[in-house]
Amino acid sequence: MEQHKNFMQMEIPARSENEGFARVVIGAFASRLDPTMEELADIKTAVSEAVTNAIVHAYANPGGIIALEAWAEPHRLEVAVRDCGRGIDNVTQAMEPFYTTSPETERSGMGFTVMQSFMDEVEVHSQSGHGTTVRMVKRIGCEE
Amino acid sequence: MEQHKNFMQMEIPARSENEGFARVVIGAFASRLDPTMEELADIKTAVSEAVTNAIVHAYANPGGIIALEAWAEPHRLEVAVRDCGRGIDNVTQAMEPFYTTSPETERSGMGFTVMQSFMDEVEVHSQSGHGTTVRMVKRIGCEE
Amino acid sequence: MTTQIHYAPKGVLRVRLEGELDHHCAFQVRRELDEAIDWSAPAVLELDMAGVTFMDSSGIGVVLGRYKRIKSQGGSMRVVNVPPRVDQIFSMAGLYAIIARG
Amino acid sequence: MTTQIHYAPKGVLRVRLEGELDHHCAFQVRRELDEAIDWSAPAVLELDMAGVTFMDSSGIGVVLGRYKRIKSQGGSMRVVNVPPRVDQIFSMAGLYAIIARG
Ligand SMILES: Nc1ncnc2c1ncn2[C@@H]1O[C@H](COP(=O)(O)OP(=O)(O)O)[C@@H](O)[C@H]1O
Ligand SMILES: Nc1ncnc2c1ncn2[C@@H]1O[C@H](COP(=O)(O)OP(=O)(O)O)[C@@H](O)[C@H]1O
Repeated sequence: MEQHKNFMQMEIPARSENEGFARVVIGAFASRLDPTMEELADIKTAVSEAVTNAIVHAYANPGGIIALEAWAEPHRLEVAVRDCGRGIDNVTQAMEPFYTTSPETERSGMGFTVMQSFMDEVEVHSQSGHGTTVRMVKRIGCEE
Repeated sequence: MEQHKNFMQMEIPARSENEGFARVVIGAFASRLDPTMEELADIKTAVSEAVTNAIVHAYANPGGIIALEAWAEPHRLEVAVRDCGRGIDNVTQAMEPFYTTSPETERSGMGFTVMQSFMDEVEVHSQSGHGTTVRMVKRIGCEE
Repeated sequence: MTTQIHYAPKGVLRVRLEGELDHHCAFQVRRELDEAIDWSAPAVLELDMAGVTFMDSSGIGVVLGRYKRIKSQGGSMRVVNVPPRVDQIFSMAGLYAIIARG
Repeated sequence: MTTQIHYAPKGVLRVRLEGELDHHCAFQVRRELDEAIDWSAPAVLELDMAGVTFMDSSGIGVVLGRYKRIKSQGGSMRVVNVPPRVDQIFSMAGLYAIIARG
């Protein structure tokens, strides 16, 4: 475990009622880096997308778990959202704007696009049948 | 893991800057039970005491971890605060009002007393050298 | 998230959304809007977004879905009072190519 | 937590505390109060708690510690505008047996 950075790691059930909870948690954690309102909203939105994806796409059955991890160091927040669900066969395709496997439930296919436009780095690791990790970095209080 | 109740489990470093964070997290988690302002403040205060104890008393060296776990079911919140620190030799004595081993840092010895008066159940399990678990229950929205 | 529904004259269905529009509440918002659309068969559906304090891409699906429904009935749709962050996400999705911004 | 310090006439040191008084900020509050006490050697230390939005038992230690310090200098202490929840914790600790409530 990291000793120099401050961090948190949390596990919650993959249930839609936890989307708002995950936003509050990451918002409270990020606030120690003194982000602007805009930066805070960027982080909450990106985390909401990744957590929602784990809830919507990862698990066929109820009872699945989502891990939310975050590390804070000066001017930099790193977040990881992990699930142990079905995984993504083709990550490149999944990350294309408007690509979705759930049009029938009105998913727009814009989740990854939103994450990418609000965060400085987005990395997706996924293994079919074993789960998905979305790792994101946001630089805070840095001039562009 | 529990599937019927909603739960969360979180790990954070035993650092005082996380006291406020732990309060926000438990407050956001508890809010789904629709507590009164008073009940919410009771929960936050009790959790603040238990988390502060783990920060102040449990670890001789930096790098220790605190686990905060919570389970929600209708009208009932259960919280556990766990550390893997030095443990408490005599729990009965530790829970007495005004008993403290840290008077020099202005601890009042009232932490457990506050937890007991704000929560419906408080249980302390501790093993010398292995750590401490404080398990608390708050009934929510029930007439006294 | 709450929805305030006003049936205005001349077939305008005005709906004011308030709160956080995420996947969790999308189902409910969708149901309430679809009921109102089916019941009143409006010429125009106007979504007032002024009170939306948070929205992620789930909101795109909600808006596009209602657009399709009302278009299939021969109506049209517009969004008004769109807060900057919501606007950013709508723009990203190219929504204004098909839905008017009031 | 912020502390606003006013040196009033007749040796009254008035301090207004604002925010959350927990173990994390107790160190800083203690240091600021002790500096003001040592510098002004007041006859009375008055803590205005109106702005305290959260307090746990760490606050008891802060108040008792300042009481001891000012008493050793021959001064006295009172707390004013104590919010109900803070009051509950002070009462639990029997604080009002030794510190006046204004
Ligand atoms: N955690 C996940 N587990 C499994 N599949 C996922 C996960 N996240 C995303 N996907 C896949 O990637 C696709 C694109 O995701 P995204 O861009 O967020 O759009 P949307 O969620 O609207 O479908 C999803 O439709 C799904 O097939
Ligand atoms: N997590 C813990 N690990 C080790 N010792 C603890 C822990 N929590 C409490 N204690 C012991 O119990 C005593 C009483 O705790 P408490 O009533 O909260 O008062 P205080 O924290 O003000 O000392 C502490 O002084 C300490 O010796």
